[in-house]
Amino acid sequence: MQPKTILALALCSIGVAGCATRTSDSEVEGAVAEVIKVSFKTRGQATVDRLNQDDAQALCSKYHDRPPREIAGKIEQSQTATIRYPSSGKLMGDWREGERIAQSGVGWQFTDAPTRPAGGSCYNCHQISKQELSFGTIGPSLYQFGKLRGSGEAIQKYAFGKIYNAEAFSACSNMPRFGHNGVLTEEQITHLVALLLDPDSPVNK
Amino acid sequence: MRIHRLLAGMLAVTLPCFSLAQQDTLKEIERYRQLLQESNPAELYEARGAEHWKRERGPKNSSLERCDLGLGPGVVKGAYVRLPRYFADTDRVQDLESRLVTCMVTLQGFTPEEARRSPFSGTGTPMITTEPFSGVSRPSVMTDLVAWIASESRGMKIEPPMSHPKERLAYQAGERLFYYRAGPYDFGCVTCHGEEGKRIRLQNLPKMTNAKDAQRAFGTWPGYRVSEGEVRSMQWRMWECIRQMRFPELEFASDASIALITYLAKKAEGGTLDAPSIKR
Amino acid sequence: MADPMRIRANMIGDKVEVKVLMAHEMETGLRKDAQGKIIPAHFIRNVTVTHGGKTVLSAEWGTSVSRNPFMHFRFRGGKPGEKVTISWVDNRGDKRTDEAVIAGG
Amino acid sequence: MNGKRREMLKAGGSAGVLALAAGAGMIKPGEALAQEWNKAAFETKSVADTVKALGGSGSTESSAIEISAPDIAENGAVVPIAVESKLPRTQAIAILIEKNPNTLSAEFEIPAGTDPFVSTRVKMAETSNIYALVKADGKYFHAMKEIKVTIGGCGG
Repeated sequence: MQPKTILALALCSIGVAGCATRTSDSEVEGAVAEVIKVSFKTRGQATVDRLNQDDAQALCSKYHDRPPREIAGKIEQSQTATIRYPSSGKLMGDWREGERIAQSGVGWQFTDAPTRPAGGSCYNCHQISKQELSFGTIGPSLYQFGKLRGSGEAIQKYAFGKIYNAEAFSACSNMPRFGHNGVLTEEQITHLVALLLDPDSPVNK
Repeated sequence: MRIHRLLAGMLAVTLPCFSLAQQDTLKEIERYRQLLQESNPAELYEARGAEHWKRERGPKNSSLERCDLGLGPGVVKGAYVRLPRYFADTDRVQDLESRLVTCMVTLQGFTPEEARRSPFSGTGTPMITTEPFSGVSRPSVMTDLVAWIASESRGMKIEPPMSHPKERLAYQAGERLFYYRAGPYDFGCVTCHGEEGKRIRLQNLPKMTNAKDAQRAFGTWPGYRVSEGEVRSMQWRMWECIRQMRFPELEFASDASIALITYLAKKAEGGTLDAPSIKR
Repeated sequence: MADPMRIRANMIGDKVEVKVLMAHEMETGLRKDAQGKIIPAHFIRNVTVTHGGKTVLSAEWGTSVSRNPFMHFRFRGGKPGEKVTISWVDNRGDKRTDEAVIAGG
Repeated sequence: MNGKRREMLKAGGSAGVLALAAGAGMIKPGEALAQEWNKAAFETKSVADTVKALGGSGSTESSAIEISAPDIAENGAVVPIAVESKLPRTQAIAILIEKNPNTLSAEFEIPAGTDPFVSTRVKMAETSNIYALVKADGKYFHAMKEIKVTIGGCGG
């Protein structure tokens, strides 16, 4: 059988003249949904249902990550409600563990073992410790994060919440909602908080 | 080697030099990239690809020399920079690789499954990323053909046609897919390719809606990736980005892949093809 | 059988500059495949370059020469139109010999 | 640097004789040296051991050896390295990578008439010192350079 040919569907049913104009949004919408349905397949842990969007994902896609203020506000509100702080009240873990998590970009790919804990992929996008020269710049530099802000409870809470669900603070942020989506455990997040805030962490040297 | 590399990553054995400024790092990386340009193993693939084009293969024991890549049967020169495009015989928008699948089916008598079986060459790769495709010494006829066919458009302007409604629809679908965020990491193509001058680790990220970036990015695929010791194609680039986005697997030569490539080709319009290139 | 090498030999002043690319996987023997099995080492061990019956370079390689190896060197005594012959042999005894004509400067 | 080859050259009297043998069809090019591969040297795990295995008792640092390579390699699978020796009567150039599983990467014999220069590409497992070891007039000299290998990509 020939490869599935959704783009080959007779979308020009309204005739050649009609096709000279831009296809309507709803037609494109329908075509995209079909294209997605036939173009992806479950592999390992990466099942096709991952392509189903939640409300935040759908809104961000719709507005190309720049939602109007009112919608951004709604997203931030709904995402804030998702954050679960540790019941123990302990927000700071071990910065050494945090550094290991920050370095690792594995997890959740169909090539990754599902049993292996995910990394935080932090260096992919942020400068963190100064020793690591290979860092990305999609996110802001976090070097001296704690040195500039202290390590009190308020900032601990902010850092935990931001890693747990970045969209609570900034709708359509590029940063994955690590806690909300279950990518990182509560404990892993506390280690990352320590990496950022612990005065002994290389981040604050 | 891979074990060592992974260990290095996991144990955070970072670069021991504290004094080297970021600027020097980037300058040296640039120098590294310059040094790579001296010689490109993609040439070896191009030579094989040219042979595959002429070789009689398949149940029909026929070559691909009558394959129509959009400029008429057998015309290879300049074909790559005018893809993806609409083909009347399949009533479908096709990129190079999906078109080659069609030719392998119609001219050589392969089944589509056979034609798509080994989309990407896979020999020992130091990265875990392409292991699903690897086995030892498993060159891919498809990859070799892509390397050669692209080389026959080297130096030419990227000019994807956009006159057929289905070409425009593919573009629009590609645009939607580019902004489509999903999965456990909330990623979309736009997450990494929506802003100018950004990097993942030390790798520069093209902003795909910026013509200059898109031209450079699109114009340097296919490329020999030194990290994998293989030539990789645009189809592979899509497949691999999608994998890293934590999406399910993007099927080779699927409509989504073609839509994305159509979108990117259009964004890169007017750029010059400088491929097969050599990259990290 | 191994693929042909890509050899470029050009006169630069009174020297012949040789650049060669070889198609070889240069497998280290340290890596594992997707099933966790060790991929056996497979690499070029000896390279010999001759011109006019005389060896102008010979090399012994280990597994850490990069995949699809590249080598660049220069020698005296060659003229345009003459041939440079390059041979390699790998650890399994596979071999390949190719030649190139020296191009003018 | 290779013991066997040295003996063969000695027995033949000159490189020319070996080439003559090849020309006369006694040995085909490529086969002539096929069996000669210094296994012991390629199995060494340190710079000092490699020098020994190649036939030296030690080596002296020399500023007459120039290593041309990037300070940082974006990927360790391909690190371009060129070595040029200004030492008189350079006979061989070897590339050693201190922290690789096996130290010796490549060894090139440089006959008279060939520039004491070679450029190639090597794999580096991690950030390491690399050594260019040169045999000149029967003695061993070296130069050293550190090359950093960066972590790249986003899924690893």
